[in-house]
Amino acid sequence: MADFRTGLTQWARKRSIWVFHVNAASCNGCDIEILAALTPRYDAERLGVELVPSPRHADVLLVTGTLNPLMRDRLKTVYEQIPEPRHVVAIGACALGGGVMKDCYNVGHGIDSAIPVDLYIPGCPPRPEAIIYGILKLVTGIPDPIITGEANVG
Amino acid sequence: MRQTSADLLSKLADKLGGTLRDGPKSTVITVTPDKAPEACIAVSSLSGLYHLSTITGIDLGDEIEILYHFWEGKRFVIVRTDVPKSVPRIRSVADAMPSATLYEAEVQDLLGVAFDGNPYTGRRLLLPDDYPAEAPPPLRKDADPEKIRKMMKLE
Amino acid sequence: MVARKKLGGALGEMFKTAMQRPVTESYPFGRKVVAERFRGRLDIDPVKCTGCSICEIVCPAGVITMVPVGMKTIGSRQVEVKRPSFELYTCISCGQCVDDCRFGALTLTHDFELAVFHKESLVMKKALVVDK
Amino acid sequence: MTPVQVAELLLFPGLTFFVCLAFLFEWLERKTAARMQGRLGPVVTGPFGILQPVADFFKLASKEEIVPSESDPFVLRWGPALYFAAPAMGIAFIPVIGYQSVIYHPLDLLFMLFVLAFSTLMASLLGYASAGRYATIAMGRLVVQYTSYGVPLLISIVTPAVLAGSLSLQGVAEAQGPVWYVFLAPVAFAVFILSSLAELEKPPFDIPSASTEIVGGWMTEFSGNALAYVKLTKNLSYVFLSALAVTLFLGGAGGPVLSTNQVLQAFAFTCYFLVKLFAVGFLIFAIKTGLARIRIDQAAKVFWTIITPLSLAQLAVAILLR
Amino acid sequence: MSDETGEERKEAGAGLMQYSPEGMMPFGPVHPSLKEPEYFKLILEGEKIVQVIPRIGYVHRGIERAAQERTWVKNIYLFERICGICSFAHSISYTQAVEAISPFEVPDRARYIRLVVAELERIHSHLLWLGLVGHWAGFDTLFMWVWKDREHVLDLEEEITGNRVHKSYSTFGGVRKDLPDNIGEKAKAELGYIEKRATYYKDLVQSEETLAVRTRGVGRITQETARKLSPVGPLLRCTGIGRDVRVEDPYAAYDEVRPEVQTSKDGDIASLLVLRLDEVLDSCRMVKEALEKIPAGPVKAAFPRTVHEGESSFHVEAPRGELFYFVKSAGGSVPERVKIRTPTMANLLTATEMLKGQTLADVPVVLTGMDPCFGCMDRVSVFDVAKSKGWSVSGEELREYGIEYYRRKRG
Ligand code: SF4
Ligand code: SF4
Ligand code: SF4
Ligand code: SF4
Ligand code: SF4
Ligand code: SF4
Ligand code: SF4
Ligand code: SF4
Repeated sequence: MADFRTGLTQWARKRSIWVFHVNAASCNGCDIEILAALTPRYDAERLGVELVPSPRHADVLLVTGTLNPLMRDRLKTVYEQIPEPRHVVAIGACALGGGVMKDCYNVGHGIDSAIPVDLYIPGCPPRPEAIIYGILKLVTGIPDPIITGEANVG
Repeated sequence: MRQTSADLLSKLADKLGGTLRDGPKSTVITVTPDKAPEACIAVSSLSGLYHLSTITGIDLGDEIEILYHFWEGKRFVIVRTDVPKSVPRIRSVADAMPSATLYEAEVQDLLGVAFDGNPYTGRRLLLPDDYPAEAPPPLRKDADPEKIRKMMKLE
Repeated sequence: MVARKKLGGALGEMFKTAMQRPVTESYPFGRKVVAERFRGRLDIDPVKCTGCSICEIVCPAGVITMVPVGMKTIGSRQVEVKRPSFELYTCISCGQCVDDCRFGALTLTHDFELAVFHKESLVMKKALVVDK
Repeated sequence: MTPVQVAELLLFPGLTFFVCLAFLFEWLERKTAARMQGRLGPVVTGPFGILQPVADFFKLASKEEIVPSESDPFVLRWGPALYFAAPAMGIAFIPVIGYQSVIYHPLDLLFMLFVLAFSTLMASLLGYASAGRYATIAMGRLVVQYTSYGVPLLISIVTPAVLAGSLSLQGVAEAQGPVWYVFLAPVAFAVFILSSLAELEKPPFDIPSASTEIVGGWMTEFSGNALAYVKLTKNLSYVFLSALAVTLFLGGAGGPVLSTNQVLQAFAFTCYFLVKLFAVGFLIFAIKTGLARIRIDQAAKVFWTIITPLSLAQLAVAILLR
Repeated sequence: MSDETGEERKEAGAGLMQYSPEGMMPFGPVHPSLKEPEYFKLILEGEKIVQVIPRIGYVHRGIERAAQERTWVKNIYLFERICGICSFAHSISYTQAVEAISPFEVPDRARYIRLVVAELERIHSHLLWLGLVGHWAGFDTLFMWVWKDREHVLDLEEEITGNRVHKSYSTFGGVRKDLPDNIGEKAKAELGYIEKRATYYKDLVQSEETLAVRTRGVGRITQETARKLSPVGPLLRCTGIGRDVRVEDPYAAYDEVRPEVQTSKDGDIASLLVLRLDEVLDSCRMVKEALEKIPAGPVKAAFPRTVHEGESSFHVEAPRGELFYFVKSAGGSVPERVKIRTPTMANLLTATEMLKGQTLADVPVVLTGMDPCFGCMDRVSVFDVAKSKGWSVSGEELREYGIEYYRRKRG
């Protein structure tokens, strides 16, 4: 019985991914692509992805942008409002490491300095397919690609 | 659309004790800081020049240069004035020209020039409320982005 | 043009759309062919790279750092040999480095499936190995 | 109560059956909306994504439940269960297999009215208890909306009762043997559907849960289990209202008698019922997909100045027809 | 009857009044739409809005400062990333401003290509915006349809520039690559489709009642207000003032492929909907015309790595209106100062003016109507200052209010 319950839960969690999106000082580029991933051409709803209006309903937090000081505390608040189990996906070069804005005075170097990040989707902006791939990867756990050259292996 | 004649503008510049420089794309009227609001209002009340594109502040070292860009047809009419950095203060034009409100607030925020009479005086428009007081306004020459980032604990 | 007022003016179009094939593409179940010029992940050909550092100078996002990989003698002088290392996670795929690399070592691939669990997986050190 | 009755109540055609229908309805709603928008909708979860709502339910049920500090934990804990109870009680009175419902009472139509009012009351109570800012705004809107659609909804339910001369659902369904009331009282049917849209908070009357204005409406602060049940209840209400429409206007489970075999005929009746149920459900999805949301004052105005007088006129006509 | 609803509306508003001015919204809804996080304080009387105080800076990054430390070329990529919607407008505005300092003649073919991509961007941006209005008005089907059609424009953009959003295409001296072969036919087919759809949407937004009641007469601005507050772009044109940078001060190839200025008199959201769709149709025409007229030749001329000493003010008509760049060069390898004024900044005050007198439910529609950059209700905090009824707009009072507010906040 217990096995069945955990099995059911795991099955459900893989197939129902409700996301909540935070724009932490981004340029809109990534945000458009997230939204585009839900529209007919890409239709992330096929995979059970749904955008929800309140962080309390969400499983996955999508964060875009450079995380300026005004947004940092707010991002933390949102993160705390999401019920466990929760995952954070950083989207776009800005959210990963500051991107092209790296040396501006009002930006952070990646949102992982404020909240723990589970998955990184690079790109400026990543195309909708890349976002869909990322979400798929988050639930299925496909290992990271090896693009770093042999030096990194092992 | 007929353009406001250079004549009219140079008369205006004379009246305010300023100088006029006419370029292909822009006409620059340079005045002293106390005359600047007057000049702006005078320019903006010329028929085609009501549109204020923006207000720019530039740190020149000892002075802060403030430019009011008015747009008409194929050129800009720019009112230019230099505010000394020691007393960075100028009268606001926000009540006569409401469109200047946010532009002034921006210059105030980023360059630390006080616009007397602007509704945003004493409030932040762009910077975080806890922007370090000891750091200079970010667009001043002596502001170091690296240091500001450290002070705001962004690293 | 004065349009007629009607309630539910979208209903007809709705049923028409429902009858047509959905426009949804098959990705991630099928392959995605991107546009010819699409700028995806950056790649380097370690053989062609001479370590001239131009890419480091031109990159707007500070992706590239030149790492010393050894010493070389040119004439009578000992010079440090450097190779670029790429922090691809902040790369904006602008292609400026590709344009400016005079040895054609850099290319932008069509690869976009780049999501990773660890940021370090996106640090490309390919060029550092070959020279050893 | 006999064991057979208990089984009927809990399994078929009672709770379990209707809960399955509720999941199915959500899937259908999402799928048709998707198709009308040129998309595919859910596909990976089960065949054609049919298990998507089930996955959503179990995922929510397995999540942590956050109780906001200012909220009333007691209401938050037990409220969803009570909220769920409203349509769950209602469906027991709906005749599915033929004209016989699981529970019968000669005045059960009045009980339906109580159920509808109760579920709105529970919704506003839940919104109030969660003490979120948006939830409170939503609650205000919910009350305004209820006061405006309540009356026409009531009248449109009473109209078939007048026509049938009976205050029980079975009586009304049976009286429609010769001709369905949707033909005798089309306006009442239309009013019922519109009021149902308002009761279900679907466009153009999704004002209390307008996600773009006030986030998740009164559900904003819910999470985990409570949210799962609240969502399920909304779908169950959906089925319940459609079933009510079928019973009141489309002749219930009635239809041609095909066989003398009791079981086979029961099966046929159930099929009739389901077909009609999906037809009504589909009508509601189509309307909601094709319209924009209107403003609360506009909604109130529409209900008071157009829909209520219309339904009154229909009632008068029904009394004359009688 | 109407009295009754009036009563009820007051009741609904009563719920809001419980909130003290200190009661700032929690982080609240960070909405999925691509709005930037801006923050409006709405001051309500019942459900009616009497005053609006904007606070921006939630996406402030300090780009202008960083630009002073980067080379001219690197800045192209930086400025383009100020925004993902009018990214190309930013890059052509900056590159042309710098070319104007030198002064430098750009090859004709490059001027045409800039026009083509800029107009494609306008189509995509307007469609994006239309979808968002649909979304915020609770009409998700319209949103899905419009975004579905928008993909066709993005395909074209990607084919030409290599990226759907940040095109990185314009550079000093021209554009980075020539148009791909046979883009002409493809563009004709795709634009034909867009034209068909835009005509349909134009009909739909005017005829669909539920949408019309939400937009007609909502967020009205008059010509006088517009003259006073200097909005730009469609927001200005919908009041009947037909100013358009592309016509008055042509750049790129706009002196040869001329746009038709669209205006409307009503100055409300409904007229903005129609006006923007008219602009989409006009842009489709211009792209086709430009692709026919486009001269052969090089697309890029060698541009020196350092720029002369001098300064230039330059503006382009971005999808949302006049985008202004002021570039000052001291002759080095980095700019001395670059000042950017985006259309949203210019329209912000007008938006607050449009909100006044509307009800809470209209806020998202009005804000989106003006510009998706502010289509965000995220940080709207709602509180009531019933005592200060009948507030006028005077700046003085606004300031006083601000001071009082901050004093109270500190406690
Ligand atoms: S209506 Fe739903 S999908 Fe659309 S923005 Fe709101 S929450 Fe997201
Ligand atoms: S990664 Fe690129 S597209 Fe995304 S927010 Fe940053 S600059 Fe914009
Ligand atoms: S990749 Fe090219 S530009 Fe960069 S160091 Fe190697 S040769 Fe030089
Ligand atoms: S190309 Fe010219 S400026 Fe650039 S690194 Fe080489 S010598 Fe220096
Ligand atoms: S593509 Fe652009 S951002 Fe990426 S490494 Fe090259 S120059 Fe840097
Ligand atoms: S353009 Fe101006 S307002 Fe915008 S981020 Fe840069 S400095 Fe800040
Ligand atoms: S006005 Fe809007 S679309 Fe244009 S640059 Fe600003 S944010 Fe982007
Ligand atoms: S107005 Fe423009 S520059 Fe300012 S925050 Fe919005 S997009 Fe950025």
